[in-house]
Amino acid sequence: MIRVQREVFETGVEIETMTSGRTDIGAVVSFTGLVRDFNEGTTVSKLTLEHYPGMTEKQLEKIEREANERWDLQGSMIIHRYGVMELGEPIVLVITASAHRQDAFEAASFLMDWLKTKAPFWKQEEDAHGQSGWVSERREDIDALDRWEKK
Amino acid sequence: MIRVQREVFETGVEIETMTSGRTDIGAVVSFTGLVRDFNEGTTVSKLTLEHYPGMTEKQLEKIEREANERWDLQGSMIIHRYGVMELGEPIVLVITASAHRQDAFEAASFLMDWLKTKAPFWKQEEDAHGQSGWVSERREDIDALDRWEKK
Amino acid sequence: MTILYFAWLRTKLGMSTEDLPCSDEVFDTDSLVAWMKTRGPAFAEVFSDLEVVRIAVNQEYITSNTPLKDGDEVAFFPPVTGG
Amino acid sequence: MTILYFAWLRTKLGMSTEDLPCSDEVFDTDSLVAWMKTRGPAFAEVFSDLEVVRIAVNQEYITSNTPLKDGDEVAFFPPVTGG
Repeated sequence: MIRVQREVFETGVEIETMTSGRTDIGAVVSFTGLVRDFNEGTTVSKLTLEHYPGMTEKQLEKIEREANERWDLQGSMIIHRYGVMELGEPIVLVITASAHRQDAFEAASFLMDWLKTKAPFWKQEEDAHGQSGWVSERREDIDALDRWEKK
Repeated sequence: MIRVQREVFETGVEIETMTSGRTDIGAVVSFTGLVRDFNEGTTVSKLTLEHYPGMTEKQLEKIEREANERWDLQGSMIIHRYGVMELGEPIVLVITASAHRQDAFEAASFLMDWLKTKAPFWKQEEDAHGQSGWVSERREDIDALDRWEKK
Repeated sequence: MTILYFAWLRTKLGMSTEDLPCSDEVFDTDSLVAWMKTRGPAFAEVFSDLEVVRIAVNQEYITSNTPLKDGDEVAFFPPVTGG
Repeated sequence: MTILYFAWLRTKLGMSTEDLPCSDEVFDTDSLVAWMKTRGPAFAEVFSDLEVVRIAVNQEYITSNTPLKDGDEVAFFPPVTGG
């Protein structure tokens, strides 16, 4: 399941929704990305996320499908916010559920690496002086994705 | 922080406690292990976890310390329950917080692999007929730990 | 065709979307980009380094020249930075 | 010394803890295990395959013979299966 939304979400509520009433899930991994006050050497006071409505949903659905093909998952969820966000607020959530912990860990890590380089979102950061700038692509994110290339 | 307890815990509440009021955390990973109705080919109706009070806490503290030495973490937590548990209930929780997602993912995965082979807990499963038996060590868990051996 | 610009391409061009007809001059993504470069200094600058411009046609990434027809949605944007 | 048994060692021996003095016969973990094997069929069985018995002295795992003294806490248990 994927959701692209302006509103804040709660990681705990989403985990509860995925696992509630189920007795076949052995392992749940969640990743929550938060707005932090410091990025690549700059103080951040506010973050705005622009996205490409339509393509975003398509890409997230494709990523989620790919993870479900590669790993044995009993549930998966991606939530990504857009719009203006304050420090400490959540930006992105990935949850994976599986019978075994290794599948859940790897699939969650894969989803985040993939999303970071393929999902059409762009961050604009504002510093303490109200100066805003577009965040640059990180070399580490491209390298991280290479790990998942099928040999 | 570590906790060994009989009571059920809530993953969402624990994540909230770790991140609340903080603006320096970029990534939070949680792993929740749940009681599932099927294990190694057997139907499970109830689970009892025995532990070694004293040594359990020592081992968990040692594991947590090791993770904090290896990765750059801004927070870490391990909760492990003991006693009788119903299907679907949580058994174990690991949370890691970091500025970067890779650190949080790796540390959480390491903590779980380590805990699975070093923390003195023993599972006794009861099947639908009330027959109970001790769970055997899994070869995969020993192999999983090998990944983290320092070369 | 609908053309979309995102992030710093949008702010530099001062425009998020426009409608363009296909023509003898503009009929695939290569010819569209070539034409874009001729539209003035802002466009020339934005399309000067194609290493930092991603192209999607009908909401799918493309990495080689792709034919275009009226009704297509073409988007230009920088490498993504979400997550 | 306090001796502790956990999981199937505990259920097979029907005992979770006992107090034992150090002696000329029992003064390190090797001699303690050797003496355990002489205590009857249940003990002989439990200690027959040391591959599946873990030993902790004062709540730390040991993997080689370790001296023991009165006041020590020695635990015998199978490979762990928590998490």
